[in-house]
Order: sequence, then structure tokens, then C-alpha cells
Amino acid sequence: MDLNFTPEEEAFRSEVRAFLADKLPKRLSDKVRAGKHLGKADMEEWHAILNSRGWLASHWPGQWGGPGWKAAQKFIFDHECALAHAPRIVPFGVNMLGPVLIKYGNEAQKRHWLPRILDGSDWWCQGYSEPGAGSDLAAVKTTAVRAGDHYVVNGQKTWTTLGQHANMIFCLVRTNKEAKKQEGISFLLVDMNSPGVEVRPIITLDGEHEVNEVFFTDVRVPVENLVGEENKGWTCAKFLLTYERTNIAGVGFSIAALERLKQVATKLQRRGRPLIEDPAFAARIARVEIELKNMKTTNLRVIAAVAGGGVPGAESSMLKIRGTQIRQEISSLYRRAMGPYAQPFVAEALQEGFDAQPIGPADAASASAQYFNNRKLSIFGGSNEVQRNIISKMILGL
Amino acid sequence: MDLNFTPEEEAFRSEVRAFLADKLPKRLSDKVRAGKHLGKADMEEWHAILNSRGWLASHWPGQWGGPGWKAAQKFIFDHECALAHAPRIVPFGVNMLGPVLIKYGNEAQKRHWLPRILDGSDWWCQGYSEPGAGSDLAAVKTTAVRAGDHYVVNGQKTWTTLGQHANMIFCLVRTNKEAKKQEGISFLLVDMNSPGVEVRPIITLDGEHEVNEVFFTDVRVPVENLVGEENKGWTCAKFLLTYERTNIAGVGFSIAALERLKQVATKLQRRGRPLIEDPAFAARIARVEIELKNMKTTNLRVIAAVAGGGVPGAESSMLKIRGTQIRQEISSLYRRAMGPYAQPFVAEALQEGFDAQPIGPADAASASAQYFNNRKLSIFGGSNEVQRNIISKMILGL
Amino acid sequence: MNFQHTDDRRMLADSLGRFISEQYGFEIRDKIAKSARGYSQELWQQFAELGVIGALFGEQQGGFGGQGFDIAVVFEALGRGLVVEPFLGSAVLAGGAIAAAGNEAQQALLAGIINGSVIATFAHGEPDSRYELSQVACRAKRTSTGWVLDGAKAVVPHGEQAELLVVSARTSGAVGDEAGISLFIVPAGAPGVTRRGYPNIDGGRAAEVSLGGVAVGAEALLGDEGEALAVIEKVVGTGILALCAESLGAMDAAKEATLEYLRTRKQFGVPIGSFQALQHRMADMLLEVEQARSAVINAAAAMDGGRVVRERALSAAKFTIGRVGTLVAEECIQLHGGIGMTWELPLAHYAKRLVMIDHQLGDEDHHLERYIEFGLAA
Amino acid sequence: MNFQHTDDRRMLADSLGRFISEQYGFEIRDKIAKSARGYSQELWQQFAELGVIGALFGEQQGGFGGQGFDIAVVFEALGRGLVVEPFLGSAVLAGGAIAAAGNEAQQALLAGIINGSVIATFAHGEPDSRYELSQVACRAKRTSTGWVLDGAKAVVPHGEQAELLVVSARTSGAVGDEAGISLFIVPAGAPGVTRRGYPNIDGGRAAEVSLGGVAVGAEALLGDEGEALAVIEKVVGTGILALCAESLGAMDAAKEATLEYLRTRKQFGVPIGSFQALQHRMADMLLEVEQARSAVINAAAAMDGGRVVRERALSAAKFTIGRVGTLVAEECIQLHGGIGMTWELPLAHYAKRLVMIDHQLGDEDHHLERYIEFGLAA
Repeated sequence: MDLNFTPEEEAFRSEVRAFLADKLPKRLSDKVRAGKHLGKADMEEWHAILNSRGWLASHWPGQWGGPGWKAAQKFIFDHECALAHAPRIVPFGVNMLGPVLIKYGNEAQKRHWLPRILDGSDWWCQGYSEPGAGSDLAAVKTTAVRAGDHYVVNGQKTWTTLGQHANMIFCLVRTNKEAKKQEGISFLLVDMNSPGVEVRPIITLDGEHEVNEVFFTDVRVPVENLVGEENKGWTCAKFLLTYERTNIAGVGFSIAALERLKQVATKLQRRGRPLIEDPAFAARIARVEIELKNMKTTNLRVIAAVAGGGVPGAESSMLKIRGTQIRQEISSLYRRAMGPYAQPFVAEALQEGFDAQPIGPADAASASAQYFNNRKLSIFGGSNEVQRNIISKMILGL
Repeated sequence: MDLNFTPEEEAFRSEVRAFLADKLPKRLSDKVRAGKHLGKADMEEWHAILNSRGWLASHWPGQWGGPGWKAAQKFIFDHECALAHAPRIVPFGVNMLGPVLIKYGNEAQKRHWLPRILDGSDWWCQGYSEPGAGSDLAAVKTTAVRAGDHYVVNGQKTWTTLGQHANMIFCLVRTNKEAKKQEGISFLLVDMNSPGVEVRPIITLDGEHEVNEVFFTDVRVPVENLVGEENKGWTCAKFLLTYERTNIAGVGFSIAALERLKQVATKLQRRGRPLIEDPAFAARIARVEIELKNMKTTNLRVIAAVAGGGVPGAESSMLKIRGTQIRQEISSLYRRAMGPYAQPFVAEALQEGFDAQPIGPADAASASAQYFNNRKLSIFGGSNEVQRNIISKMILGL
Repeated sequence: MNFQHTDDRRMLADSLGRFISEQYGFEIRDKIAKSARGYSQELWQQFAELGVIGALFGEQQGGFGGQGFDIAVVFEALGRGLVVEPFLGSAVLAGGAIAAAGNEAQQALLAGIINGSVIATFAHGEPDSRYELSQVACRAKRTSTGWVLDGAKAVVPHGEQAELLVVSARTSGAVGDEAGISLFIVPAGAPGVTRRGYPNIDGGRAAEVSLGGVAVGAEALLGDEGEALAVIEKVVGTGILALCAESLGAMDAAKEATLEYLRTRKQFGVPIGSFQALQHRMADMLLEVEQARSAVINAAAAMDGGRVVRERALSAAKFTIGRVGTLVAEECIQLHGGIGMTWELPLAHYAKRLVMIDHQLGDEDHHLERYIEFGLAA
Repeated sequence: MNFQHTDDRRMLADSLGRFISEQYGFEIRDKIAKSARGYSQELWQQFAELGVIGALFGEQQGGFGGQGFDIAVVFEALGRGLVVEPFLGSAVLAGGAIAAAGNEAQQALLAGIINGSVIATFAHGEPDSRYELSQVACRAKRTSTGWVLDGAKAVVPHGEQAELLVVSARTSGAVGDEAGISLFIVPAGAPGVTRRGYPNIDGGRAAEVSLGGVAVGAEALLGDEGEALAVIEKVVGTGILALCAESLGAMDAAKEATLEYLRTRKQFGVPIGSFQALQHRMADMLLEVEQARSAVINAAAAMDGGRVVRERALSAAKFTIGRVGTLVAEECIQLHGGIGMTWELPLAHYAKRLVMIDHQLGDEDHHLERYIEFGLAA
């Protein structure tokens, strides 16, 4: 039993830190730290920096431009990026479609699409969820009907994150209506500039435009954009959903957020002394800090099991549930720390270039908006209720 | 909107208090206050005292010897008895069988059994639960087969509280095996001195003998002991289960227990000052105290609704759930207050006449045993899970 | 013992509820809530004509209510409708302070507040005061003709639109002292008053108010010099009751919307309300809301009691409401899933309001501590 | 990074686990736990022969373990078996103190402790000390030939059966001072030692020990005069780790028994494990137990670290174990229903042990506060 990383892994950590110190633009990390919004160009800039180092697609094999990291290295990389307030990697091309293409795509598809993910030629988004389906992903109603060398796609997708920036979308579509639910689904790549594709914003409760609806009306998609076999798309879908969830707990994000919370609680006062010295507030922080330390070890145990040939499987459901609870609790405490200043919300203060005096403490601007936005963590990506169903079935055998 | 009791009700409260001050033996209230065990004679003594005042069967109509109280009076009476640390009324004859007989019994049964409940000639116990049935009360397997002017009863009942003191048991028995679950059940009164009745103790985790198993082997029961119609016993059973649950929250018990907790927390020290001044412990007490104050009003609201012609129904499920949670939390805090002295357990210290020096604080003797014993509150009488099902169905319509 | 409201209050609640459901639908509310003004002057006038503002004042002040249960009935209905008009700041807090401490001339200001023609507000909280009533750093110095005020006031409700400010300032003592705080009625247009308005995340607006050498006459003093804390506590207490009742109304609406969703929304071929895990969570939520309702009743009933009884009941209620309101907000969003996160769904705005009420006039932790400070008592 | 135990530890755990499941079944355990002695001398000898006691000591002391993970592996297995023998009091606490602070002559006592022939115990807690290590009121006065001890010690594990007592007493300073506490090795038969034994609610026994003018020689002093608090903290820290691991073993057993019950017990015609509300509660319980496992790993790994790192990890673990252990106990009883309340079901005894561990060496609240006092740090 040894909780320390190996000397090689520690050397790797140093390498990552040096890289971040050197290459992560302060302009970007300042925005992330302050909870400001990142624009498309910001995200593209960070992707390009990582790509130039060969570290963008950490889950890909070396042959396709991945760095060939082991699970522990991926954990260290994600962790250090979070601590350094690096922007998140936009996952749809790199972490989702990439691995599916590598496993199920044909040679031509791999050669065409993979390099374009790395160099930023394409911005991918995800066409999984549909209105009325929710956690029941296999309830796909969007249809693709074969017509010669094209499919004609009709239907609607929703909760399409950052779809407003995307030029490509990978979709689950129904190619056989007769078949049972999960059969008859295919995995299709659609050019969003095709006639008949329409993107409409969904504004979330914090006033943010992050997710979208995507409508397809007689959209023609070349048959070569089918990944894997027709009617076997559920295989790709499942693979994508269970692939590489070792970072699902977001421990690094939580550690960074907790650090920020503690800084703020040291600055803010209650009854003339720092909030962090208030017994009730200190107890709240201590509880979540202890939970987070436990979570970090739970996460590493899962990673070690994977490295030892085990399968994360339903364990990732545990990481998802408790990891999102911890992140939500930290942003809840951050909001709570602001006292009456949690209520004011100047949306422009989260945009780059806003240089007016902040309302209340400088750190208050994003507090409530982030708290509300983070409610999504326990809903999207398989709600925590669905995760409990999975644990119950897979681990407990109930 | 007026949270005060009427002058008449307040006068009634004074009357109850005067009665308790005058008639409740200190020997009994001391035992109750200290969490000591009450023997059969103790309970009989208290019943006799109440009966001599006409206050034993508070739910019965005047014609059968009840005091004819309204819901608010019953609440006040139960409340004051709890605050005065009076023994609880043993409910099986008075509160359960009595009302069933009054509603469904024939004239002969009423005349014979009701006075015997009041004067203590009979000690009743309840034969509802069976092994393997749990919350599914209608899964009755004990059979009663008609043979001339007798039924022959075979089967087993369990969780029979204080059955070791009883000479009579009221039972749900299956008189028709062909019928669907809830049909074919009858309500039968069985003399426990009949040949073929055997009572075996169940020892609970606190070492206590409070509940029993009761076995029936070819027990002959005269047909005149059938209450209501044959195969219609479920009607009696349901009536008994929903009857008069306005005291189900046990607010009076909780107030008395909270008072005892606060006294103890004032005496015990932590780091050189009273435990009740410790911020974390004070917060725990305050939380449950606030919850209890809210509960008291919730309870009174239900009573007022009943008085106004409403039906408590599923509302009593809410009272049951939160009422038992509060009682459990108070006994949990009481145990917690004892610190290391929660562990010692001298069973004899809970018996009358124990006069050795207590281990640790005088109030420690029953702390953990009561905490463990109180786990039953959320299980028996319809588990809190069953209550949530009821709320979901009846109030929420889910 | 009687848990029915009087006929008058029931009629008021009914007509207010009807008015809101007819005139204050979600789209209208959304437009008002994010408008530059932060409330609708037109609807405010209509509320006044309905008598809703008057119900918050006693007969002596020209109203026809003003008791705990009047406040509760009105705010519960306002909470159900997510109303953003300045009931709290103008009527309960500023109006309440004038009613409690004003001399005859000052009481005359109430007519305009009650008929809706004047918006007032309560400028008490400060950037560093958090929820502590005595943490007043703003200073008032006596001059030959009156007073000069200097200081900063934080998150003043509708502070930009108000014409009258009731300002707390220290006339003696140090920050945190209970004695030495006074109240002043300051016209918003007085030289030296600067206001920076902004939207709130839950709709409506507030402002940072800065007072730089603001000169007012001797007649601006509201109540006795240095003795304002008791008035502030009383007025804030009424505000706490109002917020608790508002939260209760919002909880009921959120709970009902969620129940309706569980009954109609299908997944895996069945209504999601048929899943037992969700049923049990709804049952627990219902129970919590009923407990919160009892807390509001307890607080309203205690408004006429002595200080300790009243403040303890208010802190118990605000603690309960803070805890349960946040729970209801989070559970209702979670049970809705993604759709619960969207601006277009009224539920999301109920959730925001429910959580933000915990940030007004003292949160869960503040009131639990305050409850303990007033002495535990069963 | 490696979460596998060494081969030696795994072999030890396996053989201990096998021994317990073969020789320490529930009926035997129940008989031992409520016996007049409170443990089985015969089984204690067998545990010693298996090397289980030796595994708790380092090679210098004649053992072959003694590191954090040795303690964890052994106590996890003991927790699974609900073993009541005096591992904690005799080996970890008393033996640990002698190992940490003893001179050569005193270290020689360890052989008997390790081979099981001598039972020692740790008499540190006092009637008013609760969980505070420095609340020592018991006094030791220097005499011409040694020391005289006066005071009372509370809930001393197996205090009635032990032959050797390691007693803390104040040689200077006032109750609560960190300095001035010393340790003494006192033979249980020394004149002036009186012991009142009693059963514990979770099985086994403890005793109140009173010291009335107990004269011991100068050689009884264990470690430096007045400097014992650091030793006590270290030894109690090892005890905390042991209790945490024991709790984890008991949680696993309780959880498995409950899962098995949910799979087999039928109600309304189906296994109760098919009810989603219960499934979700089991899923949450599983998650909590895995987090508790991580807390134990963190604590075991921190045993060799500096004081702050070690104590913070220990308090984090004991807090976690206290919270989760009680939760698991209460949920497992509830999910079993009535049968979970009965003495005949092993589960009920696991539940009692889980809850009582929170009362040994500091509960949830104590350790949360201690964690904060050692400084919050991510």
C-alpha cells in the first residue's frame, strides 16, 4: 500500500507544472479563476497550445497523435490543469468522438477526421439527448432514411453544449423503426452547415447561453459519414458513455474551487473576524474538505484498479455522484460566503474587458450564477439518480 | 388564526395538571423520567388510577365509559401526561381493541369485553404481524378453520408487544384460503390460556424483553369471539390502523425528552464549560428544538382539521415520520452527550430498587439502550418507508 | 385554537391571488423582473388600489392590517406569484420604520407609501455588515441646522428608484455597539447621495448607496437619537416574517409544478412519478414544506409577544425557511432534470428566489446562532 | 501508487479472517461478549499464537509489524468478526505507550503482552475528561521512594482483568494544561487500586478505576516526567486508526448482511431489494462506506508523517467513521425492519459496535473541531 506517486509520475507532474507555468496564458487562467466566461477563441487558443505540445488528446493512442499516457498520468495532468486554472478541454471532439472513431471508424474516417479534431479545423458537438428522452438515451426519435448515397435526417436534439460554436455534430439517429429500442440506432456525423440544420439557443437559469436545441429538417448526410455499421450505433454510444470516466469526479476542479473558497472566507468578515474562523462556517468547510480528501483517494483507488487491469464500470457512478455533490457543495458555500452580496448579478462582470468597480467583493460577481449553473452537474451526463440505478444493478446486484 | 387554546381548553389543561400532581405516584414518574423499566404492576397501577377518574379510555364514547373528549382535549391530556413523565397507557385494549369492538362488535361482546378492559380484568395484546410479512399486514397465514361452534387456529404471530403479560390476544386470521389477499381474513379474540398457545420472548438488541412470538397449535376459539363478519376482518384491521393517530407524533414525549437532554447538557462539561454552551452541541439541540416546535404546530393543525370535520388520513403519515425522526434524534443526542459513558451498560440499573452508585453520570444508565430501543419507532406501526408510500399515493397522487 | 384566517384576510388573499394569476403571469413577470426599472409602476399602483400595501399597515397609519398574519397572508401570495414590486423595501421596512418611530409630520409620509405614489426604501445594510444589525459604520454628525451623513449602504432594495431613503447611521459609539445608532429620512435627491443600481439574480433590482457629506435638517431624525436599534430589530423582524411567508408561497408553487411534472413526464415508458425513489423524495419534501408552514405560523403568531419570544420564533422560522427553501429549490430542479435548468421554465425562477431569500436579512447559520443566543427553550 | 497490501499483510489478514470465521462464529462471540470476564483467555492465546498481537508491534519490540497498515489490516479483520478481546487496550494503547516511551526494563514487559500471557490496559480517560487528552486531574506526588497516585480513571477497557495499568497522572500544572502530565506503570494489585467492572452495551467489559494513595516506585515512571502528552497523543492516534479500521470491517459486514437480506427477503410478493427507494439508499450507503475506506487508507498512510499531517488525517478519518458508522448502523437496522432490532441477529451487534466506536477516543464533533484546530488545508 503506497499512496505516493512513483518518482516517474512525480517527474511527469513537474513537467506538466513547468509547461503550465510557461504556456498557460495568464489572461486565460485569470478568467477561469474569476469564474468569467470563456469565448470560442479562448478555448481554441488553449487547444492549440496543448496540441502543439502533443497533449491535447490524452486518451488517444500514440499512432493517432495521443501522448500514450497511463491512467495515473491522465489523472495528474487533469489535476494540475485544474489547479492552474487552465480552461477545460472541450470534450466533444477530443474525448468523445475521437475514441469512437479510433475504435469503430473506418480508415478513411480516422485519417480525415482525427487530425481535424487536433488542429481545430472542426468544432464538434454532441447529438445524443432528445426532448422527452432525458436519461433514457435509447429513446431516439430522430430518423435517418437512406436515399441513395445519402441519409435524410429529420428530428431534434437538445442540451447540445456549445453547439453554437460547432460546425459538426455526431448524432444518434434511428435507421430502423421496426427494431427494438436500442437496435435500429446508427451513429452519424452531420455537417452543421448543411441546409436544414438549425441551432436555437437554450438560456439557462443563470442567463447563460451554453446549451442549444438542434433541429434537422430533411438534412442530407453522405453515407460515408456513418460510423460503424448501420443499426449498430448503440454500441458506439455505450462505448462513448463509459469511456474514460476516471476524471469524472473532477477532484482537481474541486481542490481549486475549495482553495478559492478558503481565500475568500479569509478575506470576508463576520462579526469583526474572518469568516473562516466562524465555527459554523469553518465546520462547513472542514466537512467538504474531508469529503474531498476521501474522494481523491477513492478516485486514485479506481485508477489503480484500472491500471491493474480492472474495469471502472459502475465505480465511475460512485465517483460521479459524490464528485458532483462535492463540487455543488463548494459552490454552495461560496455563494453562502457572500452574504447579502450573493443577490446582485451584473452579467457583464463575467465578460472579458469589464473593468467597472465590482459590486461588493471582487469575488462575488460569479458566485450565485456558478452555484445555479452547477446544478447541472448532478443532471447532465447521466443524472445521479441514473447512477444510483447503475450502482444498484451492477455493484449491489439488486 | 389563533394558536392559543380556548379558555375552556386551558381550564381542562389545569384540571389535568392538578390531577397529575395529585394522583401520579412519584415512584412511577421517577422511573419514567430516568428511563427505568416499568413492570406489569406499574402499568396496571396507572391504568387503575386513570380509570377511577374516568380518563383511561379517552377515545371511547361516554356511553361505554369514555370521557367524551374532543381532539384538542386528547392532545392536551397526552401532552400533559408526557410532560409529567406519566407511564404510557398500554394501548392494545384501550386504544386499539376498544374502538374496534365499539364499532364492529355485537352487543354481547361490547358488554362483556369493554368493562374488562377498563377495570384491568384483561390484558390484551396484538396479533397482527406474522414472520415474513413485515409491513405487508394482509399477508396473513395464520388459519382459523370452523369446526362446529369453534374455530381451530394454527399459525404464528410476532412482534407481540408485552404479550408476556397478556391473557387475551386479538388476531387477524385467515378463514378463507381461496379468497384474494385481503378478503378471507377474520378478526378473532383468543384466550391465551387456551391449550396450544405458546409465547416465546424476542430479546431486542438492547437486551430487553418487550416483544414476543406467539404460536398457535390447534387452538380452539369459540365462534362468539369472532368480531364483525367472517372474512371481513380486514375492515376492522384497517379501522384499527387508521384510528386516532393524532398523537402519533409523540410531541409531548419529545418535549419531555428534550427537557431531560438540556438538563443533562447543562450538567455535563466539555473543555471546562457546560456541554450546552459548546457551539456544535448547542446547534444540534437548537436544530431539533426548532423542528419540534414546528412539529407541534403541524400536529395541532392536523387536530384542528379533524375538529373541523377533516380526516387526518395520510397527514398522520407525516406526523409519524417526522415525529419518530425527532424522537430518535433526541435520544441520539442524549447518547452523544454521555461521551465515553455511553458505552457502559448495567442492565440492573434500569430495574426498580437498584441503588448502587451509577457508572458515570446518573443519567447515563439508559442513554444508549434507549437510543437503540428507539430505532423501533421508525419500523413498527407501519415503517417510515410505508408511510412515504402512503403520502405519495394519498396526498401527492403519484 | 384556530388555523383559519379571518374572513377579511381570506378575501384579501383571494383577490390578491386572483389579480396575480390574471395580471402577473410568468411572461409579464419575466419582463418586469429584468426591466431597467426592476418593477412595474403601473402594477404597483394597481396593487395599492387593491389594498395590498394598506394591508401591511395598521389603522393608525391609514392601513387596515399590519399584524403578523396580515403580513404573512400578503407575502405568501406574493411569493406564489414571484412578485418583484417593492413591498419589502418600501412598505415593510421603510414604511414600517416610519410607522414605528415617526412623529406626526413623518407619519404623514405613509399616505404616499400606502397609495403607491411614493417609493421608499430601507438603507441599513453595509458592505461589511453581513447580517448583523448593529454593524453600522455610516456616521451622522450633528450640525447647527441638522445632520451630515457619511457612509455606504449595501444591496438596498430598489435603491435606485426610491424617492425616500430611511438610513441608519451612527451618532455615537463604535461599529458593533448596540447603542448610538439613529435613523434618518433622507430624500434620494439630496446632494451627496449617489446610487449605483444593478439587477439581482432572482429578478428586480437593488443598489449600492453612497452618502458623501449629505446634509439633512434636524427634522430628518426618525425616532430617538441613538436608540434606533430596537426599531430596526422590530422592522427587520417584520421583514423576516414577510420573507418567510414569501418563501412558503414560492415553495408551494415549486412543489406543485414538480408534482405536475412527475405525473405527466414519461421516461422509460412510464410517468417518472411512478419511480419509488422519486416518490419518497417528494414525500420528504412535502413534509419539509408543511414544517416550514408551521414555522411561519409560529412566527406570525409571535409578532405581538415579548422580544425574546418574538425574536426566537422569527429566527426559528428564518432558519427553517432558509434550510427548506434551498432544499426545495435544489430538489425541484433535480427532479425536473435539464428542463429545470432553463430560463423559460418558471420553476427555475422560483428556485432562484427561494435560494436568494436565504441571503436576505440573515441566513440559516446566522439565525441558528441567533436562536441559540436568545436562549434554548422547549 | 499502489493500493495492494504487501504479501505479508495479506497473508496475515487471510489467516486471521479464516481463524475468525472458523473459531469466532456469532454464537461463540455472543457468549464471550457477555461473559463475566468479557473476553476469552483461550482465544486470546490463540490470537497471540497466530501472531496477531505481534503484528501490532515493531521488530524492535519483538513484533513484526506496527506500522499504520499493519494496524489497519488487523483491526479491519477484528471488526468483521466483532472480536471483543483486548487488542485495543492491552496491545495498541498500553503496549503502544510502553513501546513508545519505555526504558529497557519496561520494554521487557512487552514480551508478555505480545505472547498473550499478560493483559495490560490504558487508564487515561477520567470521569470529566470526555475526549480531551490534556484533561488529566489524577495526581502523582513524588515521594522519597517514588510516587503516590490519587485520582479516578473512567471506562478503562478490560480494566478489571488487566494485570498492568498504564496510568496518566499530573505531576505538575492544572487540569487542561498540556505540560505536566506523566505516565506510570501500575500493577493492578497495588494497594489503593480499586476497580469496578461492568459490561459494555456493545459487548466486552470496561471498568472504573480508582487510585487512592497508590504508592509506586521511581521505576514506575514511563517516559519523561511531565512530557507524556506527546506520547499519549501518538498512542491514542494509533488507537484511533485501529478503531477506524475496526469500524470499516464492521461496516462491510453489516452492509453485506443487509444486501443479502434485501435480495432474499420478500414482501408484497417481491424481494424488497427490488424497491427503488431502498436501492438508492443502499447505493448511497455503499458510496459512504467506500469514502470511509479511503479515509482509513489516508490515516494509515499518514502515521509516519509529521504531527500536523498525521493528526489531521486521523481526525478526518475518525470524523468520517463516526458519521458513516452511525449512518450504516441506523440504515442497516431500518432496512432489515423489526428483525434488525433482535439480539439473535448478528447485524444488531454490528450496529451497536458501529455506534459505540463513535464514543471511543473522540466522536464526530470532537474530531471535526480538532481537524479545524490543526488548520484547514486542501
